[in-house]
Amino acid sequence: MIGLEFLILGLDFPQFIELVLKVLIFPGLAFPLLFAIIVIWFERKFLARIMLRIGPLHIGPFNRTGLLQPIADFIKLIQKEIIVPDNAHKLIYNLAPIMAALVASLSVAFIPYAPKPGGGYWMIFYTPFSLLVILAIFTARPFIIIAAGWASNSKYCTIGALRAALQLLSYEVPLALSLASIVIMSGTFDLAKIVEAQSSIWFIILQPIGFIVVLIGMMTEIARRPFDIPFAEQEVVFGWPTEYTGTQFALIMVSEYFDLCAVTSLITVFFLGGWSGPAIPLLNDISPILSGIFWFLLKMAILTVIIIMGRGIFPRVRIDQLLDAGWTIGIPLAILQISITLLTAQWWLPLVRGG
Amino acid sequence: MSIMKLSIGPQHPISAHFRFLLDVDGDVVLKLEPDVGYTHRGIEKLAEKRTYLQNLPVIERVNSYCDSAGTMLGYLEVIEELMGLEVPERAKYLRVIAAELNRIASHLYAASLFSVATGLETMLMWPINDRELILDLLERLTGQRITYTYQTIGGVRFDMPDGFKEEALKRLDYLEKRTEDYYKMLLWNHTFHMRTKKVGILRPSDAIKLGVVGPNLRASGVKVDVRKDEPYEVYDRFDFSIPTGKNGDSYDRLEVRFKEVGQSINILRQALKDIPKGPIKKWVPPIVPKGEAYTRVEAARGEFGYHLIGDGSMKPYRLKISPPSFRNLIALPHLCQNIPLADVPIIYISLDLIPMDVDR
Amino acid sequence: MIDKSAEELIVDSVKARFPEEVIEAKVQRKNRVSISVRNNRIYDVGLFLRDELEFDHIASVSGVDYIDMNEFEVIYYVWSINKKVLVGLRTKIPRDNPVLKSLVDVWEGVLYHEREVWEMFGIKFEGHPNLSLLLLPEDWDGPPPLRKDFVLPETHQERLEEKIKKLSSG
Amino acid sequence: MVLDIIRPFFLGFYHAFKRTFTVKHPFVRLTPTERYRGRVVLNIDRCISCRSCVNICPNKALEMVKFEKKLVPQYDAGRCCLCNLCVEVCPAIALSMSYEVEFSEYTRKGLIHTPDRFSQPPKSFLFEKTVTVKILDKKRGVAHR
Repeated sequence: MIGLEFLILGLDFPQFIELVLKVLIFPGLAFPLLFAIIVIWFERKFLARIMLRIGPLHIGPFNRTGLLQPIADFIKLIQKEIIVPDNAHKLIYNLAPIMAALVASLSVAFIPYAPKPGGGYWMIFYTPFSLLVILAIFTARPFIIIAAGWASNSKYCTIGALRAALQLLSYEVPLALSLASIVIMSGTFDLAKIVEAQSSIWFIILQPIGFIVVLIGMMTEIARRPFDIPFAEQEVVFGWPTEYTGTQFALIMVSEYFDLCAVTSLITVFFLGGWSGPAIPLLNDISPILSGIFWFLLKMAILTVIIIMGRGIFPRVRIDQLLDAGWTIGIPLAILQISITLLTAQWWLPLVRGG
Repeated sequence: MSIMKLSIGPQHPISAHFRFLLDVDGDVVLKLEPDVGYTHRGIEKLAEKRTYLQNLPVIERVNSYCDSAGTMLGYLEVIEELMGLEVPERAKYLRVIAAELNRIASHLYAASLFSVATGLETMLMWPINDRELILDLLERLTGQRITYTYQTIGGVRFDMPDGFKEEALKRLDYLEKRTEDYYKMLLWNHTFHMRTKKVGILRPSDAIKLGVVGPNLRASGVKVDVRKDEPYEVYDRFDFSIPTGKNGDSYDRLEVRFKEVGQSINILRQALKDIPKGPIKKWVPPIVPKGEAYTRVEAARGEFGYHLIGDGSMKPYRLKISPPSFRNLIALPHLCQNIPLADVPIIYISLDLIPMDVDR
Repeated sequence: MIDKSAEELIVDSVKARFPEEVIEAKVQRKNRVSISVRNNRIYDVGLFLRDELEFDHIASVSGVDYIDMNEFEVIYYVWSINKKVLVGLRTKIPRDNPVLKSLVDVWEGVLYHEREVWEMFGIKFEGHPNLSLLLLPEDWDGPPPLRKDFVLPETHQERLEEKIKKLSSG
Repeated sequence: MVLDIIRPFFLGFYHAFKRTFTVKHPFVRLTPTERYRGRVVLNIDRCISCRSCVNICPNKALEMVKFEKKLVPQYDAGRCCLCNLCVEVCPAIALSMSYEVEFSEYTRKGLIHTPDRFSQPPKSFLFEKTVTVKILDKKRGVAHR
């Protein structure tokens, strides 16, 4: 409510600048896009190095780094003709990629990236129930995927969409359960307050089991290898987006990296203490916000490397094995984490809530 | 009950030049019907129209991009049996060296394809890179990288170049050490175990009944190898063992191939050590006498059978090629019954079928 | 008494069991036995080879077109894993009426081999579950291509020439 | 089991800092080996018009044509399988294999090398740098140098 209120009420100049910065640059529109571009480049280059290849080579500044390769790919995709298959449900087919990108980028709006010196947080929209909102946004994704897969009227798309739906729906349970233990520990649904609860000790140390469950659950949610079963190209060509071309395909690709951005931000918030870290002298002089953002981005980068690494070293698991693991390992572990959290309350309470 | 007909191939990331017609119920494959013939070149008919010598480059293209040296060996064997020809000693050793180097290259290729089927692209690149060492060696020896036309009727065409022996031994040592990395990355990878163990189990009795050959048969625990059963060229002089699997699943089929690479390295070391000096080629008349012969050789993918009928002219009257992939193909529909869809690529690649080999 | 080799024992036992049907049975060389039988009893001989003599591993099914004698020859090559002997079970059938009993029931592995012989030589295997084109294109309407009197049908020839013309002019 | 999951992580990281294997192809090339079999090159002066090469060619890539009052072979690069049989059979050593492998042309006609073109020496590389595959040492693995 706070953000929109002063849109209606009229703004003074610094507030207006701040809003523009937030919405357009960080963490709004430009940041996920930039994140996507950098991560796509890094993923290609890094995986190539693991495979003893060079990776993208020619495009961009600095000799043979291929820095601008993702942008070149993006331009190429935009130029391409949009092909809608025969018998496809035109409206849903065309709507789905936009929805996917939108939903993926929405969750970024509720993540606090740094505290502001005078109180409040550097985020687009503050609400005390941001964790619930993000969980709600996550539930929308399977339906968009099913819609896209069904509307394409292709067998591969249908199988891919059904796999994606199964996987996403079944991993929401352990994910939500693990987040429950975080809520128990921090006593709030507010992401910013969760970060603040970790000022003395990070939750990754207090809840290692929860961290693993959430990491795997989040990787499953955004379908990264070894859990990229919906996109398994050896079986279903490219899964539910098989039929998409051109700009729509670019949107879906970008939405995947928006998801990655959101997921790494969330795990940073939940377990790695968000912006907390020693103040960087140079950045701190300009603004304490920058120092917070620096630590946040650093933690995100480490998580991103770990998640990307999965693609280089693990074969893909099978859908039934994944679902089995979700029910037999994921949910019990999450419940175990909740019980441990409850039983050890007397030890962690002084650490987290300051006694 | 809703059964969906799914067609995989001939343009699909995993299918190569095959087409599989699947009956899919949900995520379960009920039946698989292979549709082959996309690379049919009629090599058996072509062979009837060409002289024995002209057939050399044609025959090796039965299995060109993996194992042309092993393929060619069988053709030469059958001609030489019909002619009653004894090849010079040094030529025999050189033939074996080319064939075994090719076997290593082929198995490395198979391993890399296998890891792609499971979705691990890193292990696509590593064996392919190391295969380059072998291809480079073969290029030094024969002048080509995949289609060598190296062995010829009555011997081989080129002698070993200078320094080949030392270089080859050095590279084999490297390859042996490198295999450890493959084990760490792929064969001991827990996720890989999940995907391949107990997938596509081919029981020994079924394997024999269906006529499966080569590493696939050995992975089921049947100890059959033409190199031991009917030693051709100089294989009876080498000391090597036949690796066999226990369960006959996809994992065993890959592991047997890895172990065979080790045995090939073993054979190559002995061959390079024992190779005698002497001529490498014998002059042979272009005419093959009247008669009939059937020879078998153990190529990388299994047993190649060549049935040749000569009519006393320069061209064969009939040349029947019985390639290993064609004989292994029948195991694919046999194994793909009531399995998850995700296992189809793994079973298919684990059988190491090559479309060219099936179609001829 | 002289010790007989495994190959000779096989020849003797086949001759003793089928005195009428076996036209010729001989040892070609070490590990090779050739048995030629009359075409109407090939199934029984096949069963005998499989059950009594342990010939279990099918190697190849080869068709030969002897156009001068106006007959086809079909050869089943079967390997025995225990005895390490390859038997060539051969039979001749007239060229005008090429029909043979399928051995799918005996050796399951001949399924695709027989299909190949069928499409390449036009030899019909009675009792084969699925005699359809395997390697040839689905729309193939010409004669079986591996016969000695095969000429490329005109439609195919024209198509081919057109293609070559198009390619060479372009 | 935990070791099997963690081990690939370290192995992957370790390989990320190894030497890459790729050859940056148009700028750098593999050195053709001594015996490398590329395009066939004709020495017109030595040719004795014996037709041996035309007879032995499995793919009918060679064809006799008249060139400067002499019958010499003409070469169809699109049909050649680089099998070396013609070079081996030539009694006058007029044919030889070169290291040239880039035959691509825009038309099928362009692939046919008339005796004039057939007898020209192979094109030199645009970029001169060539490398061969080498085993550096155990740690750094294999690379092109």
